[in-house]
Amino acid sequence: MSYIPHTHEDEQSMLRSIGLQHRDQLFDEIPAELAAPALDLPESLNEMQVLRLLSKKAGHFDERRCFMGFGAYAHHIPAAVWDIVGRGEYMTAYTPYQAEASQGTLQVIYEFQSMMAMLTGMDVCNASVYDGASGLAEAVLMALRLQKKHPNPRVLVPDSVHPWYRQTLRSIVSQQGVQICEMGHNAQGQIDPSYLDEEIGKGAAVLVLAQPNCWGVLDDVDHLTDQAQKAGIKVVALVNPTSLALLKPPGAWGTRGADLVVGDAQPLGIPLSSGGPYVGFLACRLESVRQLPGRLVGRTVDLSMRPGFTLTLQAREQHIRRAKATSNICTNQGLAMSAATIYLSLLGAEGLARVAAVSHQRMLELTRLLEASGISPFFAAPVFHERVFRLPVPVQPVLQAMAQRGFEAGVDMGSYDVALQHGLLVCTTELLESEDIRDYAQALAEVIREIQS
Amino acid sequence: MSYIPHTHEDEQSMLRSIGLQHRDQLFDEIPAELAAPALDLPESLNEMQVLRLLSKKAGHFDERRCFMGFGAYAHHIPAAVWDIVGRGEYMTAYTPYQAEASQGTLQVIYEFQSMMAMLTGMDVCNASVYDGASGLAEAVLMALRLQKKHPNPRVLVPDSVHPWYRQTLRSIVSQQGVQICEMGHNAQGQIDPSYLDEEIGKGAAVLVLAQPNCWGVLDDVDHLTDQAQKAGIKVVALVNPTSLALLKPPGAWGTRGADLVVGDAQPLGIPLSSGGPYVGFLACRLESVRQLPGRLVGRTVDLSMRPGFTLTLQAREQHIRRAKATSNICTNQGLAMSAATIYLSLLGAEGLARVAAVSHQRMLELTRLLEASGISPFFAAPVFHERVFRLPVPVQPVLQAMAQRGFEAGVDMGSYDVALQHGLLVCTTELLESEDIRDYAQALAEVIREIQS
Amino acid sequence: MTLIFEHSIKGRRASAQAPLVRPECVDLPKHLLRSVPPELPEVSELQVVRHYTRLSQKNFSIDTHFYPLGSCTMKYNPRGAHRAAMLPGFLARHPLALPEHSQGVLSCLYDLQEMLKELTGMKGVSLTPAAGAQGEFAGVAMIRAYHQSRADHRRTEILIPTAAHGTNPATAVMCGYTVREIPVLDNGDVDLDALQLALGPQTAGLMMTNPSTCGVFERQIKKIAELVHAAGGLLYYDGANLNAILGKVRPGDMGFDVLHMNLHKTFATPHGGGGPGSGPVGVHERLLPFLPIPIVGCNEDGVYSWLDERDIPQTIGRLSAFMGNIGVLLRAYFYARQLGHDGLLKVGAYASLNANYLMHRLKDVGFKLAYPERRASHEFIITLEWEAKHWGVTAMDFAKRLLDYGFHAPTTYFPLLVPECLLIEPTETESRAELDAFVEAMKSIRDEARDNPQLLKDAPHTLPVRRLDDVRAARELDLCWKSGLSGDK
Amino acid sequence: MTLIFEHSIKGRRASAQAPLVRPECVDLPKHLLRSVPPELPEVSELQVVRHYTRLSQKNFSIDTHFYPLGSCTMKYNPRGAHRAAMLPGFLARHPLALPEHSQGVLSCLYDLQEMLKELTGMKGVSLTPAAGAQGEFAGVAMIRAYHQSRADHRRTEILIPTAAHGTNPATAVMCGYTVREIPVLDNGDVDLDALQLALGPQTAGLMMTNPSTCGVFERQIKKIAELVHAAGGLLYYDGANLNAILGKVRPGDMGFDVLHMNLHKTFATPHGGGGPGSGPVGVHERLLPFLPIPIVGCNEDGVYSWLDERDIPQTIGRLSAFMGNIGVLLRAYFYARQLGHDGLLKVGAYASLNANYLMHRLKDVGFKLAYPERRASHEFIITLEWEAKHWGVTAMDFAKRLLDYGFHAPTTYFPLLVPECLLIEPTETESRAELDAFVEAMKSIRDEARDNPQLLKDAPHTLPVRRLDDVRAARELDLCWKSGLSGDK
Ligand SMILES: Cc1ncc(COP(=O)(O)O)c(C=O)c1O
Ligand SMILES: Cc1ncc(COP(=O)(O)O)c(C=O)c1O
Repeated sequence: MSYIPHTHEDEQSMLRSIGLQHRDQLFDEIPAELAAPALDLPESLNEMQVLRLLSKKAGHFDERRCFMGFGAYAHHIPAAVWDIVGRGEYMTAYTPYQAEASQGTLQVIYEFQSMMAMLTGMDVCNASVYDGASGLAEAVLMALRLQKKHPNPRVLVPDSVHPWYRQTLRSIVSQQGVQICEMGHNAQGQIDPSYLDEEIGKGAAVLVLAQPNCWGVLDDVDHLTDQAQKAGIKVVALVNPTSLALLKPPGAWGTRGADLVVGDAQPLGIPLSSGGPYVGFLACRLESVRQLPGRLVGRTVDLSMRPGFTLTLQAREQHIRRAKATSNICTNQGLAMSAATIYLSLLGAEGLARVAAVSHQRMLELTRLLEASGISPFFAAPVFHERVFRLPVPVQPVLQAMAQRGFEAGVDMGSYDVALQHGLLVCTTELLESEDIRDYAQALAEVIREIQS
Repeated sequence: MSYIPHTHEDEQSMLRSIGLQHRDQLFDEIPAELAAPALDLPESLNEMQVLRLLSKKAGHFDERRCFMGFGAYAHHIPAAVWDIVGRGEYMTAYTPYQAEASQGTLQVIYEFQSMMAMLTGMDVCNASVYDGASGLAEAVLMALRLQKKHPNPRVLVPDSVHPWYRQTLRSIVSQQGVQICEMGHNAQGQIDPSYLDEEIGKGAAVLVLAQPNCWGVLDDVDHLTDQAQKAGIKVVALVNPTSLALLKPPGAWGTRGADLVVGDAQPLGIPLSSGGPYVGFLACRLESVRQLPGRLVGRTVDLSMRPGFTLTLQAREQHIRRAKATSNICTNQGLAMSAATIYLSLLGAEGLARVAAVSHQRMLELTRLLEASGISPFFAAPVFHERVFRLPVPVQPVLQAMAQRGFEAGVDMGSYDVALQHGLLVCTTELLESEDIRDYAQALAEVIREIQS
Repeated sequence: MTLIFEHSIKGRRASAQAPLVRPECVDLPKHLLRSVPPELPEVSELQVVRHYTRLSQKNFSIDTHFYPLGSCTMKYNPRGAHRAAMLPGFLARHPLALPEHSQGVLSCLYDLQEMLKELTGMKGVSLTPAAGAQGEFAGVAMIRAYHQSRADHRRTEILIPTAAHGTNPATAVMCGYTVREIPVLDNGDVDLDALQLALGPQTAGLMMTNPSTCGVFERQIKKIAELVHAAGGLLYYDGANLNAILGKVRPGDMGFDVLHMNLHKTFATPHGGGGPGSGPVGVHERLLPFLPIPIVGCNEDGVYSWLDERDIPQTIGRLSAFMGNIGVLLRAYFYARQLGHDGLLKVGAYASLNANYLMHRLKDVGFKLAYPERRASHEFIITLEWEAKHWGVTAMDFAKRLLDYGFHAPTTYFPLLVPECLLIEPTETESRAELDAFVEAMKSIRDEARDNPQLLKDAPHTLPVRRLDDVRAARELDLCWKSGLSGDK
Repeated sequence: MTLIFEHSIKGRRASAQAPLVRPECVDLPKHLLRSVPPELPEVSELQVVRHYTRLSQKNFSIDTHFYPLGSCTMKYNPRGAHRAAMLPGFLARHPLALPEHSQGVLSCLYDLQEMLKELTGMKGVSLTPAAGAQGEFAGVAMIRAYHQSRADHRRTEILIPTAAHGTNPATAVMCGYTVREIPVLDNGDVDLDALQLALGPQTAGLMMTNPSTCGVFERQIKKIAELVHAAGGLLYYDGANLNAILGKVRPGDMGFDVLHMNLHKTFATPHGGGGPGSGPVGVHERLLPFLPIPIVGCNEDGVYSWLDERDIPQTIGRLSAFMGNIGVLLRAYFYARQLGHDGLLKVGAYASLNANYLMHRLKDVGFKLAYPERRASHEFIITLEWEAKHWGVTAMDFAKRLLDYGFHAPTTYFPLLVPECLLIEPTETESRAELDAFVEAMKSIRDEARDNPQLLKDAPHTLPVRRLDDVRAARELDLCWKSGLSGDK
C-alpha cells in the first residue's frame, strides 16, 4: 500500500538513467552502520480498512447535547464552509510564496485580515497564529517589544484568564525570562480596580484583559483599560470573536482602546475536533505592525497596474529575518483561517449578532430554570454565554450521570481551582434550542436529587 | 428563510424600473380566481435545524454489516470519488449543451463511454439512462427497433431476471403493446437451452440474458447467445459491471457477441442510498448507434483544430427530434456517471478484478461455513457474489433476529417467488472481511437454532 | 486536453483503493471468464485526483457563473442539502433494508409527498420518476390507464402546443400515442380555435406547461381545461416551469389532472452536469388508482411503509428497480423544510421579479422581446432576428460571446417557434448586481455585433477550446478512446 | 478581482445560516455593548459560494499542479485521510469531553506516538506542537530545561549551520539563546573545523537537519554528534527533511537527542495554503522528563488518558490551550496505518529516486547542480548563476516562467548560501511522466532565457495577475479593506 506511481519498469529505467542498479544505491553516501534496524510497525491497510477502523473510533459524539465551553465552543458551521475550504485548491496549496499562483489564498487572507480588523476595532490583524493561547504569548512578547523601556518586565495576568492559556503563556514567555504576575478576582468574578492599582504600584509593562473571562463574566474593560494605560501599561485584550458582534470591540475600550487584541477564531466555523486545529489571531494598531508576528497580506498592483495580493512585511518573518524575526512561526493555521473568513461572510454582522444574542439568551433561560431548582451562579456579574453554577453536590458524579442521559454537561471548575469546588461551568450556544435547555435543567435537577438521596 | 438576495430597497427599485408598485402586480395576467388558497406547510427552519432533523432521520445504518444485494451492491467507494464529484463545477452544471463552457463534463462523459465500452466489450456506450431496470426497457425497445421485420414482437425474459426489472420493463414497454414472455429456470437456477428452443419455435424478437442472474447464478451465455442469434433473435445482455472484470464481456458471448448490453453502474462507486440515484448504461455496436437512446459525446476539433468534446448525434434525442426521438430521456444520471468514471480510474482493471474476486471468494467462504451448519444453496450452479440459501425455518424471523445482531442478513426470496419459500439471498463483497463472514455464519446458525427451539 | 487513458502505464495501480490480494477464482468455469482484462486506465490516485480536479475547472456551473439557461431553473443548490443527503446513515442504507430501520428516510419521503400535494393542489403524489421526462411518461401512462379503465379505447391522440418541450411529444409516442400539435398565437397564448378543432373523441389529453416555454402565463387556462374535459380528455401539466408560480397559483386549481415536477429545478437540487434529477408526479382524485409504485404510506400508528401493487392494484407499475432518486428527494425535502411556508411562497414572486426586471432592462438597451406586451414569468424570450438580418450574427453567436464575458449562455433556439431566440431565466437567487452585469455584457456584445461581427462569429475566445465542430463530431464519430489510436498526447 | 465586501449590500443576509430571530440583550450593561456593527460583508449564500469557489481556482495546489517546492514535501494528500478526520464523531468532540467518551481518538493518538517513536528511533513523543516551528520551540526549550535541571547555567548558545531554515535561529532566540552560525563546505557537509572551534562550555546544542537543506546527507553526522556531546551540548534534529530517509535511517540512531517531525510534510497531511500542520517532538531518554504536555498515556487495562503536569512534573509545559492539531494528527495516523510497515519503508527510497532522476535529467539538459558530486536526497539544488550572469535572468525569473508552463515553482533563493538557486523536491508521489514534462519545461525556458530573456522577466503571462509589485505592497501598506475606499469595482 503506497502512493508511489512507479511500475517496476519505471523504476528500472529511472535507475538506469541515473546509472544505478538498485534504489538502495541512492543511499550509498550514508554510513552503513546507521541503517535503520527492522522496524515494528503495523501492516499496510487499504483505504476501506482504515476508514472502517476510524469510523468506529470516531463514535457518535456528535449526537450528544454539548453544554461545554471553557475555550472551545460548539456553534453551527454552515455546510458551505468546509465544502469550499476542503477544495483541493485551498487544502493542498502551500503558503502563498508564489503570489501570482496563489491569488485565491492571498485574497482570502486579505479578507480575513479585514474582517477581523473590523470585528476587533483594530487597524490590522495577522493571518493566524497557532491558537488563542500561544497567540496570547505572542501578544505579550509583542507588547513587551513595544515597551522597550522596561528592563525586567512584569506582565499582569488575572486568574480569570483560562488556566491553560496562562500555562501556555508561561511556558512560552518564561524562556525569555519574562515574569508573569497573577491577579486575583473579586466575589463577582471580576477584576477589582484596587487590585490593579496595587500591581501598578509594583511596576508593570503589560496587562492581559479577558472579555468575557474564562467563567463567562464581563469586566468593566473601559475603566481597567484607562487605568492601565494611564500607568504606561500596554493592554492586551483577549476576546471571543463571536461575542464581539454584541460587545464593545477592544479597539474602543476606554479612551484609547486596547493596544493589542488576541483570541481564538475557533467559534467562527472551526469544528471542536477534540481541541484542534483552531486558529489564533492577533490584531494591532497600524503603527505597531512591524512588531506583529505571523503572516500578512497586502494589496498591491501587477506590471499592468491591476490589483493583486502578495505577502508583505516579510522582514518580520523568520524566513527573511531569521534570528531577528518577530517570532519563529512559519506554517500557521491557514485553512482554519479560510474557514473563518467564509463563516463570517455567510453570517455577516447581523447573523453573528444573532448567534451571540441567542447564545446569551439561552444562558438566561438556563439560569432562570436552574435558579428555580435552587442552583445558583457562583458569580453575580453579567455573563456572555457561559457561567459557573454552584452545585450542592460534587461535580464529577454529576457529569457522569448527565453523560448517561446524553448531555456533555459542562466543565468541573474545581479541578482547575480549589476555590471553585462544586462549580460547574456551563456554556450555551445557538445549537441548543429552548427545549434542550429545559431538558438539561430537568435532567440536572434529577441527577442532583439522585446523588443527594 | 430563503435564498433570495434582495433587500427591500433592491426590490423597490427593481419594481420601479419595471413600472410597478408591488411584486404581486407581476402576476396580474393571472385570473384572480386561480390564486392559491392559504397553504398548509411547515414553518421555515434554518440550516442548523434541518441538519439536526435529518441527522436523526439518517440514523446509523452505516454501522450495520450488510449482506444484501439483489440489484444494489455495497462496495467500498474511494473517498476521492465524491469529494471530486461534489465539486460545484461538476455538481451544479447543467447538461453540457454549451460545449465550450462544459469541456470538463464532456470529457468525463467521453471517458465514461470509453471505459464502459471496454468493460462490456462493445463499441459504444451511452452516457446514462435512469437505472438498470428502465435501461432494460430502453434496451428492449431499441432491440425491437433494430428488428424492423417483427410486427407483433415477443420479448423473451427469463424469470431469473430481477422481478422488479421485469416489472419495470413491463410497465414501460407494454405502453407500446410489446409482449413480454417469461421463461422458467431449471433446478440449477439456469436457463435450459430446451426452454429457449421452445420459445424460438413460437417466434421471438428479443432475448434478455442476465449474467449473473438475480440469484447470482451464472448461465452458459455463449451457448444461449448463439442459439438465439441463429434464430434471428437480438440478445440483450443484462450485467453487473463489477463482475465484468472477471467474467467474459457480452461483446464476446458466443460467436458474434450480444447485440446490446445494459446494466446498472451502481456498484461502481455509487452509494446504496435507499435505492437511488443509480445509473443505467446501454452499450451497442457502432452500426446500431443511431438507435441508441440517451446522451453521447464525441471528440472533435475546434476552429484551431485543437481537440475538444461535444454532444453528438443529437438527432436521436427529444430536444431535436421530438416525437421521432429514440427515447424521451432528457435529464439523466450525469453525476453518478461521473462518479463511476472516477471509480473506474481509481480501480483500474486489476483493482476491479480484485474487488470482484474477493467478493466471489467471500461467498465461497460463506457457503463453506453455512454448509457445515447444514444450510445449503438452493441452486448448485456457480455464482458470482450472491447466492440463495435454503433455510430450515421461515426467513422473516431470521432477518429480524439477525438485524438484532447488527446484520442486514439478506433478502427473503419467498416474498418474490413462492417457489423460493425459505430462500435467503445473501450477497458478499469486499467490504466484508473473512471475520465478518465467520461472524455471520455463526450468528445465522444460532438464530436458526433459537427459532427452531 | 489529455485523456485519463493517456496517463496510463501498464501495471500501475492506485493501490489504496482495492483489496490487497487477488484470490484465484478456480471454481468458475473457464469459458465464463474474461481472457483479456479491459483497458481501464492504470494511474495513481494523485493522477486521478489531479486529472478530474483540473477537468472540473473547465466547466461553467452555478457555483462559478451566472447561468440564465431558460427552462432549466439554474438556481442556488444549497450546500446544506448536499451535506444532509451525504450523511453516512442515508448513503449506506440498502433499498431493501427492513422498514423498521428505514422509518427516518420514509418519514422524509412521506412528508415530501404531502408538501408537494399541498403546493400543487393535487390529491396524490408518487416520487418514483427519476426525472421530468419519466414523470411525463408516468403521467401519460396514467391518462392511458384511466381511459382504458373506462374501456374508452378510441383515444389515441395527445395534443401538444407547438411551444412545448421536446420531451412532451417524445413521451406521448413512448406511451403509444400519436401527437397533434396546437399552434400558439403571436401573444404567446394557445390558439383556442385550433384547439377546439383538434379536440374530439380521439383526444386522450393535452400536455402543456403554464407558464409556457414562451415565458408567459396562459391566460385562457380555465377555458382550455373546460374544453379538454368536455371532449373527454385529461390535462397534463409539465411542471418544469413550476418555479414561476410556486406559492402563487396551483396547477390543481387551474384544472390539471396530472403533473410532474422537476425537483432539480423548482426544488433546487443540483443538475450534476446532466442529472440525476427527480420528477415526482401528482394527480387529481380520478387518477389516484394509477399512480406508479412505490409510494410511501403511513398507518394510524405513524408507521411508514412502501406501498406497492398489493396496495395500488391498478398502478401503472414500476419505473425503475427501486424507489427513484432518493438522494435527490432528500435534497428537495431539505429545501422545502428549510424554506418552509414563508420561503416557498416567495419563490415564484422573486423568480418573476428578476425575470421581469431583466426583461425590461434588456429592452431598454435595445433588445427585441418576443412578447413585448406580456409580463414575463420566471423567464422570457428575446429574438435576435433583426440583428441576424442586418449584422449577420446569430443567437448562437451571441451565446458564444457571452461565455467570453463570464456568463453562461441562455437557452438558444428554443422554443422553436421564435426565430433566433434566447430564452432567459435568471432565477430568484441571483442578485440585482449580477443581473445588471449581464445587461451590460449583452449591451456591449450588441455593440460588438454592429461594429465587429466577426468577433462574435469567432467566439468564444477565452475558453479552453474555441468553437467546436459539431458537424465533424457527428460525421467522423469518435465516441470511445482506443489504445494506440490516441489523437493527441 | 472583486472583494467579498464589494458584493455587499446593506441589509442583505444569507438567512439560512443564522438563528431566525435576534433576542434583545437587555440584561447587559449598555456600556459593554457595541454601538456600531462591524462592517462584515452582507451577501447571499450563493454569492459566498461563488466568490470563494472562483477564488479557489486562482490557486496552484497539489490537486491541480506539480508543486516541486523544495523543503516543503508537497506530496499527495490522501482524500481518505480527509474523510476520516471529517467524521462527525471526531469533529463534534469537545476537547474536555470525558475520557470515557474519547477512548477512540485517544487510542489513535497513542498509536501514532508509538509509530513515530519507532520510525525516528526516539524514546518518547509528544504530539502537541502545532507545526514544525513550535516543535523546534519545544525541542530547544527541552534542551534548556535539561541543562537547567543539571544546574548547568553557562550554556547560552545554540549552533546552527548556515544552510538552516529560518525557523531554527528564530526558535533559538525565542528560547532565550544566542545563535552562532557554522559554515557549510562546498560539498554540502558541515565545516567540522569551524564546528570544533565553536563548541565550548557555552554550547547548549546544535540544530541541524539531515539531509540538510542543501539536499545532501551529512556524512559526518556520527562525528558531529560525538563532538557536540563531548562538549556537553545536545543535538536537535529538524525533521522537515525526514521524508528523505523515512524507513532508511533514524535520527535517533544518528545520535540526535531531540527532533520534531513535520507531519504536514512526511505524513502527507495537507498544507492548507499555510497550515494547519503538526510538529510532534520526539526525544531520547534523557529528555523524557521535559516533554511538553499533554501526552497520551495508556494504563495496564488499556485505558487511555491525557497525561499532564501531574504525570510529567518537569514538563516544559503547555504549548497551546488544548491538545495540538488533532485533526491533522488523525490524518497522519490514517496515512501511517494505510502505508503500514511496507509502505512507510518505501517513502524515503522513492522520494530519493525521483529527486536523483530529476537531478540527472536536469543536468543532462544543461543545468548546473549546486552539489554535482553528491547524491540528491529527496531534493536537490540547481544554481542559475551562469544564466544570471550571461543572460541577465534570475532564479526568480525562471520560477515565474515555470508558472506559465503549469508548474509551481521550486523554492527560490533558499538555502541562502547558494546563489541564484532553485531547491527542487519532486516527492515520491509524482510520476515519471510528470518529472519528464518538468524537465522539458525547464529546458524550454532555458532556451527562452537565451533567446528572449524579456519573456522571463515579464513572466508570468498566463495567470490571473502579472508579476506583482512587492515593494509597493510593503511601502504603501494596504492590509485591510475600508468601506468607501475601495480601489476597484
Ligand atoms: C419544459 C420542460 N419540460 C420537460 C423537461 C424534461 O425534464 P427532465 O430533463 O427532468 O427530464 C424539461 C427539462 O429541460 C423542460 O424544460
Ligand atoms: C527545513 C525546515 N525546517 C523547519 C520548518 C518549519 O516548519 P513549519 O513550517 O511547520 O513550522 C520548515 C518548513 O518550511 C523547513 O522546511
